[in-house]
Amino acid sequence: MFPGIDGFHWTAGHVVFLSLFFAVVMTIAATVVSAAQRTAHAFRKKRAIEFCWKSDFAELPEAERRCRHELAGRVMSRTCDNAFDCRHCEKYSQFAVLPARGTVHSLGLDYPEDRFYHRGHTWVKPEEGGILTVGLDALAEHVIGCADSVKMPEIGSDLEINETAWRMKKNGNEIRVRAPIEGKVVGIGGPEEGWFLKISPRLSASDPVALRHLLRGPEVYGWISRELERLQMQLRAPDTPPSLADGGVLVPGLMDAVPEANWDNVLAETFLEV
Amino acid sequence: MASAALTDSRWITRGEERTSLSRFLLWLAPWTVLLALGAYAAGLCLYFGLNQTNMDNRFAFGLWIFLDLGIIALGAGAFFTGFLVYILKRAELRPILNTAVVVGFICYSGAVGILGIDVGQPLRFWFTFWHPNTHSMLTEVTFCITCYLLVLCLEYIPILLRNRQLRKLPSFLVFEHQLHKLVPVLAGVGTLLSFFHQGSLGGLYGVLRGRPFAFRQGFFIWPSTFFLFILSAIATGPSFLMLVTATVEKVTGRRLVPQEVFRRLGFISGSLLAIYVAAKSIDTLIWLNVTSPSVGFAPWQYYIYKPFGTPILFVEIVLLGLVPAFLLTYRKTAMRRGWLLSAAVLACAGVLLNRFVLTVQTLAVPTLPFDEFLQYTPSWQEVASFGGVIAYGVIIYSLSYRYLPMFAPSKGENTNVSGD
Amino acid sequence: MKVSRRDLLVWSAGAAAGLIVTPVPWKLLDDTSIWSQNWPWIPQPTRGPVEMKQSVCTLCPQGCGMRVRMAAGWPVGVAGVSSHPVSRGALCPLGFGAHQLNWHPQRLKTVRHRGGASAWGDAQAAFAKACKEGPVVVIDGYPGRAASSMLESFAQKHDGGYRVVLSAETRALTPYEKWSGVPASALGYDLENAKTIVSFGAPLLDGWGAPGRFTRLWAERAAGMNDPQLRLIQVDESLSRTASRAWQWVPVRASAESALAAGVARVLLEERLVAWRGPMPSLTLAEAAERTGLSADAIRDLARTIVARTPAVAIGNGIDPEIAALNVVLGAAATPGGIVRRSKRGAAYVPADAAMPSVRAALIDASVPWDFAPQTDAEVFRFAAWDGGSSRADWLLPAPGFLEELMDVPTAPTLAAETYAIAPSLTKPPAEVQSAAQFLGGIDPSLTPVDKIIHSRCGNLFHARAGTLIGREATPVAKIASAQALEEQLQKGAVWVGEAARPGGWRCELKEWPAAASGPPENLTATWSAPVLPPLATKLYQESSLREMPARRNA
Amino acid sequence: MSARYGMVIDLDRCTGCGSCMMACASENNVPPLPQATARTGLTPMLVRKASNGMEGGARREVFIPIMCMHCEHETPCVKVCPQQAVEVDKATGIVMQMPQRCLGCRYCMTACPYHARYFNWWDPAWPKGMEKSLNPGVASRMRGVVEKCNMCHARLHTAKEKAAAAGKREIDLADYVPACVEACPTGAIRFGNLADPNDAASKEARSPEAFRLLARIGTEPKVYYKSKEAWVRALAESKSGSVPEVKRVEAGHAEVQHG
Amino acid sequence: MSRNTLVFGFGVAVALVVGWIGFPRALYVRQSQPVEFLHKTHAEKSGVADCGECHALREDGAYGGIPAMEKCAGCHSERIGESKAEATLVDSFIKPGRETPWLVYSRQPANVWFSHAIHVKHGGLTCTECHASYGMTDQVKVYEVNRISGYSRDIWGHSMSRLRRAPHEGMKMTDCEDCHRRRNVEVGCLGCHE
Repeated sequence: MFPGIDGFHWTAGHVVFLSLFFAVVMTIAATVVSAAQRTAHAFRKKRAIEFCWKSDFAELPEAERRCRHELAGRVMSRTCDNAFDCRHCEKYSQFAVLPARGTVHSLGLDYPEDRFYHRGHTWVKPEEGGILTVGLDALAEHVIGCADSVKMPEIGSDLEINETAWRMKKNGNEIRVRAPIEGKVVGIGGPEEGWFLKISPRLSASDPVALRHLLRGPEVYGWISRELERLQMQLRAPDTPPSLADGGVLVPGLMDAVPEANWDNVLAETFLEV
Repeated sequence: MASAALTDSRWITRGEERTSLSRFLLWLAPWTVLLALGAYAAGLCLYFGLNQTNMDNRFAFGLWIFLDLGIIALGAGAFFTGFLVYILKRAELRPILNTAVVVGFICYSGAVGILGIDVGQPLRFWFTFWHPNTHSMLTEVTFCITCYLLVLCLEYIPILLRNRQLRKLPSFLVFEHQLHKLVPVLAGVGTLLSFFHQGSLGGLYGVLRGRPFAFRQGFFIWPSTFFLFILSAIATGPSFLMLVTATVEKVTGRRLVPQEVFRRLGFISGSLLAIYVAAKSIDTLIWLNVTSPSVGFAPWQYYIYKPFGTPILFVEIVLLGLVPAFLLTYRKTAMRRGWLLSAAVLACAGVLLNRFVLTVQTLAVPTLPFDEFLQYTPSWQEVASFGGVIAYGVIIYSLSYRYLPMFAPSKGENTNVSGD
Repeated sequence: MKVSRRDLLVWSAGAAAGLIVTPVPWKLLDDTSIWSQNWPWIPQPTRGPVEMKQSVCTLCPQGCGMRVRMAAGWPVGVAGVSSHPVSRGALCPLGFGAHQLNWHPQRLKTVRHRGGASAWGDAQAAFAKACKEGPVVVIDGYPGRAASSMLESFAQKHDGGYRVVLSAETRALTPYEKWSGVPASALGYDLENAKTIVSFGAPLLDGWGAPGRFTRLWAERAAGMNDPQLRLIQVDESLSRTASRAWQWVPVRASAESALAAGVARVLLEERLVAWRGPMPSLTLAEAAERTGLSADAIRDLARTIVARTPAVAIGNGIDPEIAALNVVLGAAATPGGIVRRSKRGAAYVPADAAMPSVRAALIDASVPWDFAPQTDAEVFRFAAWDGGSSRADWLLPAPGFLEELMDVPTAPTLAAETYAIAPSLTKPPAEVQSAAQFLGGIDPSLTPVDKIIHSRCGNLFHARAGTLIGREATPVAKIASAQALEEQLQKGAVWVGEAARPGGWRCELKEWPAAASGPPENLTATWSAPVLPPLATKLYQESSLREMPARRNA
Repeated sequence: MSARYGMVIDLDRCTGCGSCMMACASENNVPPLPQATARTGLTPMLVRKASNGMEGGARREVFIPIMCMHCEHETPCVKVCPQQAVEVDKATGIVMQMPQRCLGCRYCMTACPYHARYFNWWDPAWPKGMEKSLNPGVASRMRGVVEKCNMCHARLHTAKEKAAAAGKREIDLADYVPACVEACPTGAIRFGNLADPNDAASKEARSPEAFRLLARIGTEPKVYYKSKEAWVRALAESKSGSVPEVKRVEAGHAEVQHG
Repeated sequence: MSRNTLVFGFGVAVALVVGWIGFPRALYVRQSQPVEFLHKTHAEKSGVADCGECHALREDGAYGGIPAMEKCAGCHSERIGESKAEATLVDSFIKPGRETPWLVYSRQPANVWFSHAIHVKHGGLTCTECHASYGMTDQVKVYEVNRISGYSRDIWGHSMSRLRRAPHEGMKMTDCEDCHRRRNVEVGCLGCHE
C-alpha cells in the first residue's frame, strides 16, 4: 500500500485511490487535532472556566436567566444574554440609572444590606484590607441545613468567577457552590463559624466594577422572592394548587424536612447547575 | 449511598422525563440476553471456524452479507441528514440529527462487527490496508466503511459529552464545543465516504461478470448498481430515521419531534425513491435486453425458479418502490401520520428486498448449464449473531436516548459562546 | 503527592501515544497474522530428499505398474508407468490414494482373537494345534505368487486343501474350462485384435481387468470416433459409466443378459450369420425379447451389428455359460481377437466358495477379498492389513500393508500373454506385522521362503530365455547377461512379458446349449474388494456426486 | 518468453473414473475430511456430469472435469480480491491463489462462474501418522481460506529447479505435467503452452471441436474442452435449468425408447 | 511545565522503554543448538574450503540442506576428543542413529519455496550474501525464536525497527522483493510460494 512495500507499484488506480484515502484520513485527523488544540488553548488562556459557565448558562431554563434590572423592576422583562457578567455588559449602565421599583418586604430571611449577592446563592462581604468574605446566603443555608460533608478549596488556590468554589454533600446530593468572584483563597472558615472563604480578589475591591456583577439592594428582594416562588412550586405536593408567593416562612433544614422532593432538580436550579 | 444507588436521575439531562431505572433495566434485560446469545454464537464461529454456519462453497455468502448490505443501506440516513443539515443548511431537520448520528453509528459498527466474524481469517484484516487491490470494490468498501465509522464515532462524541455528568468536566465540555463547531467538516467527509461505499457495495455485485444475474454495464469503472445503491440508500435512509423516531415515540409515549420534520423527511425520501424507481426500471430493462443476452444468458432463465419468479421483480419495483414513493410525496397521504409511516415501512422493506435479491438470488441461480438452483438455510449461529446485532443496536440506542440529549438540541445552539 | 484519577487518565493517554511509536502494536499485528499462517496444529509436510521408486501395485491381482514418489523415506504420491505393458500408465482411482492406506485408522497392528486383543504366540500355538488336530484349508485370493506357492505346499503337507478365490474376470472364463479342459487361469482375452466387443454388463471402462489395458485400447481405437476401429456394444440395465461411453448402449431389463446372449445366438444361427454349427439355444426369439424388454427386431439388429465387424467377442460379468456359448457360436474361442490360451501351464484351482466339509481350520491370506466368507464352521485365521469391519474370523492377523512386503506379481487375469514382475518392499512394515507366508514359514521352517522362490523363478525365466523384459526400454531376455541382472531389473520395476499367445492350441466342444445361469449373475463392479478404501476416496464418494458410496466399504 | 499454460480436455475420452480427482488431491495435500460434503468439500479437480436431457436408450451422458479455468482476461477472482491474494502469473498465465494471504472473505468464490474455488471450512486433518505422506512441494492450507487448482505449481517449481541446476532458463515441458494430466487413463487431458503455436495442446485448442464453458462471458479461460458431439459442444452456452436430471433409466422406458 | 504535561510525558517514556526494550526480550526465546557445531574448526580440520562441499545441491537441483547424520558419522563414529558437544553428538545422535534436530536460523515457513539452485546458478549469489560469514565463525550463534509466529529472529532481523539492517539480515518477503527489485527480477506469488 505504501510505496516500497511488498512489490508496490504506482498505477493510476493507486494514485487516485491513495490520494483520496490519505486526504480523507488527514482531514479527519486535522479535525480532531485542531479541536483538541483549541481546547488546550482555551485552558492556557484561562478561558475554559468562563467558557463552561457560558455554555452552562446557555442551558439554564429561561426563568433562571432573568436580567437584574428586571428583578429590580427597572424593565418589564429582560433575559440576560451575557451570562450574568454585568461588568462587560454595555446595557448595564443604561438601565442602572433608572430607579428601582421593586417592593421591599420581609422575606423571613436575613439578607443584610452590606453584602453583595451572586445568583448561585452566595454573598460577598468586603472586609478591610481589600479581602472579600464569601459565604452561602440565607436561602441556601435554609435549604441545605447542616451538610453531611464539605470540601473547601486549598488556601492559596486560584478561583475563577463561576468556578466551583467548594462542594457539599447532603443526603447523597452533590452541591457545587459557584465562586461569585475571581481571586486567591487566603482563608477558610470551618463548621463552627459557618463555611466561608476569604478571598483576595484579582481586581481590588475598591475598583467600582469589581463587584458590579453582583446583586444588591432591591434586586436582591426581587430575585429572592422569585427563588422562593420557584422553591414552593418545586416542593409542593403534586396535587395542592400553587400557593401565592406571600412569603411563607422557610423552615431551616428544608432537605431533611421534605426528603421526598426532587432535590436533584431543586439544588441544580438553586446553584445554577445544568 | 443507598438512595443514590437506586436512581440514575443525576445522569439524565435535567428537564427530560425518563422512566424509572428499574423499568429501564427491565426493558434492557431481554435485549441483553439476545446480545449475549449473539456473542456466544459469534464466539463459536471465531473459535471453530465458519463450519458453524450453513454457508458452503456454492453459497459462499449468506445471511450476514445480506444483513450488512441491508443495515448499511438503512444507516445511510446518518450521512444524508448530516449532509442536508450542514451542507445544504436545512435547519428544520436538526431535531433528528442526533438520532441520525446514533442510528448510523449503530448500523455501521454492527455491520463491521458482523464482517469481523464473516471472514475466515479475521487476524489478517490489515492485509487489506497493507496490500490493497485497488481494483476491488471490496477494498473500496473496506476503506470507506472504516473511515466513515471513524467519522461517526467523532460525530457521536459531542452528543456523548453533553451527558449531564460528563459535561461537568471542563475539558470535556470545551472539547465537545470545539469539536461540535467542526462537525460540518466531518459531515462533508462523511458524505464523500458514504457516497463511495454505498456505491461500492452495489458495485460489489455489479462487477461480477461471472454472475450474469448481477452483472451490469456501467459508467467508467462503476457498474450501474453503484449508483442505484447510492440512490436507494439515501432514499430509504430518511424513511428509516422516521421509523426509528416513531418507534421511540411509541415506546416512550411522548412526541419528540414536530410532525413537520416527519413530513419533510417523508417528502425527501419519497421524491428520491421516485427517482430511484425510475432509474432502477431503466437499468432492469437494459440488463434484461442487452447486458444479459450479450453474455449468453436469456432473461427468462433467472425467473423460472419458485419462489424467485418474476413477481419478485414486480414487488421490488412497484409494490415496495413506486407505491411508497407516491404515498410519501402525495400531500393527502403525507399529512396522515399512519400513511406516512406505513409508506416508510414499505420503502425500507423495498431496499432490503433489493439487497436480498442481489446477495442471495445471485448465488442461487445457476451459471453452468449443468447446475441446479441452490437452496441455503442459515444455521442458528448465523441467525443468533444477526439477532445479537439487532440487540446491540437497541441497547445502544436506548442508552443514548436515556442519558444523552438526543432530541433536545442544546438551547445554546444560537447563543454565541466564544471559544478563543 | 497523591495520584488523582485525572493523573491516571492523562498517564494512560501518554502511554497510549507512546506505544504507537514502539514496535509493540505493529509487530503484534504482523506476528499474529503470521501465526495464523503457521498454526501449530496444522500438519505440514516433512522436509527431506525426494526420490522416485518404480514398483507394481499390489492392491489387486492386476499388477499395474506404479511410480512411487518417496520423500524422507515415505511414499508421498503414486503415478502410473507409461512404459508398463499391462497398465500402460494408468491406475484405478483408488490406486492414486493407495500410498496413504498404511496410515488408515483401521490399519491392523495387533493380533485379534474373537474381537479381543491377543498375541502372535497364541495365534501360532492355536494354528499349530489345529494343524495337529485335523485338515487345514488354505485360501488364497491371488494365486501364482511365490507366497501362493508357499501357502499351497503348506496346505498339501498338512492334507488340507488349497482353495482360491478367483476374480470375476477369471470366473467368467470357467465355462470354457468345462468345454475344453484348459484351466480358466490359462485363458485370456485378445482384446487388442478384436474389432467388436459386446459386453454383457461387464464394467469394461470402470475397473474391469487392469484399468489401463482396455481404457487405453478404447481411447486409441474408439473414443470420439464416428466409425471406431473397435466397436464397444454395452448391454446394460442402466446407463453405466461404460454404457455412456460405448459406441452403442443396449438397455435391457435387470439380469436379462444371458437371455439376450441366447437370443442373439439364435439369430446368428437361424440367419446363418456365422460359420459355426451346433446346438441351438432353447430360448425362442420372442421369449428373449420378452425377457430382455427389447423388441425382436432390436435383437436381430444387435446380432447383425455384432458380426458386421469381426473378430467379435462377448464379455460377461462373472460366470455366465450362455455368454460363453455365444462366444463359441461367434467362433471367438481360440481365435485371435477372441479368447486365447496364454500359457501351457496354469492350474485348475478349486474355487474357495465351494463347500468345505470336515475342515479343522481355515487360513485366509490377506489377498482374499474382504467380503469373502468361507462356507465352513472351522476355526478361521484371517490375515489382513486393515480391519474391514464385520467378518467371521476367529483370528484377525495383521499383515503387511501397501508396498511394505516383497511380492512377486504373476500374470494378471484376462491378459493374452504371460507377465512377471516384482514389487519390492519400499517401506518397513510395523514391527508386529506378518504375512501369511511368513507365519507359515515360522510354523514349518522347511518351506522355502518367498525371496528364495522369487530368486529361483527369476533364474527359470532367465534360463528359459523366452519373452522380453520391459523396463525403461524393452530387452529380449536372450540378450540379458545374467539371472541376477534380470532379477535386479525386475526389482527396479521392469516387467517380463512372455511370447504372445499363438492362435488355436485348444478347442471348445459345445455338446448342448448350456442351461441359463442359475440366479442373477454376480455383479462385482470391481474385481477386488478391499477391506477399506484410501481416505482420499471421499473425494469420489462424498465430496462429489461422481460415484455412490458402495455399501460396506469405509474410506 | 512468457508461457501460457492451458489444457484441452477431450470429453469424448473421459470415462468419469475420477483418477484425476484422486491424483490432484494427493498431489496438492488436500485433506480427506470425513465431515465434508459435495458442497463443503475440497475438490480442486471435480468431475461433473451432464446429459443430453433425453431418457431411455436415447439418453447420453458426458463427464466434465471442472477445475480452475485460469481465465486470462478480466479474471473475475483476481479483480475482486481485496488484498491481492490472487494473481495471474505473468510468466505462466497460471491464476495463482495464495491461501496465506487470503482473508477468507469468499468474494472470489461468488465471482467465479465455474465454482472452481473452494473454502476451507475446517482445519485440514489427516489420520494419525498420515502427515508423513504429504507432498513436500505443497504447503497445507489452514481453516478459513480459499484454495483452488494452481496448475500443480509444485511440479512447475521442481521443473524450474531442475532446469536451473542444468543451467537452463527455460523448463522442459516434459518435466512439468500436472497430476490430473498424468493420471488420466485415457489421455483425455492434454496440457501445454497455448502461447506456442506449434504446441499440440494449442493446436487442439484451435480445432473446430474445441470449446470453452461460458466463453461468452469473455474471461478467456485457458482450459478448453472438445467433443465430436454437437450436444456436448452446446454446453458452452448456458441453458441453465432446462436440463432435467434423470438419475437412472428404467428398462421400462427403454422398451418405449428403443427400436 | 504543568503537572499534566509531566504525567503525560512520563506515560510516553514508560511506553517507549517497555516497547523498545522490554517487548523484544519478552517476544523472543533464546534456544541453544542440540550440538555445539563449530564451522571454523570443521573447515580447518577437514580442510573444507567451500560451503558447497557439505551443503550441496542434489542432482535433481534440490538443496541438500544440513548434511544428514551419516556425514557426521563418517568421522564421529566414535568420540574424538573429550568435549561435551562430542559426547552429546556421538551418544545421543550417532549411536542411536537419530538425526540431529538442528535449529535453522534462516528456516522459511512451509509455504515458501526457495530454490538455492536458482539463486546460485541464475542469480549468481554467494552464500555469504544471505548467510553472512557464519560459515567461518568459531562460535555458535544463539538461536532466538519468536513466541507467537515461531519464526527464527533472523527472519525479521535483529533491530526491531528493521532500520540499519546488515545486508544479510532480515528474510521477510519484503526483503526478498527488495532484492529482486534491485536486480530487476520479476516473480509473482507463484515464483516463491508453495
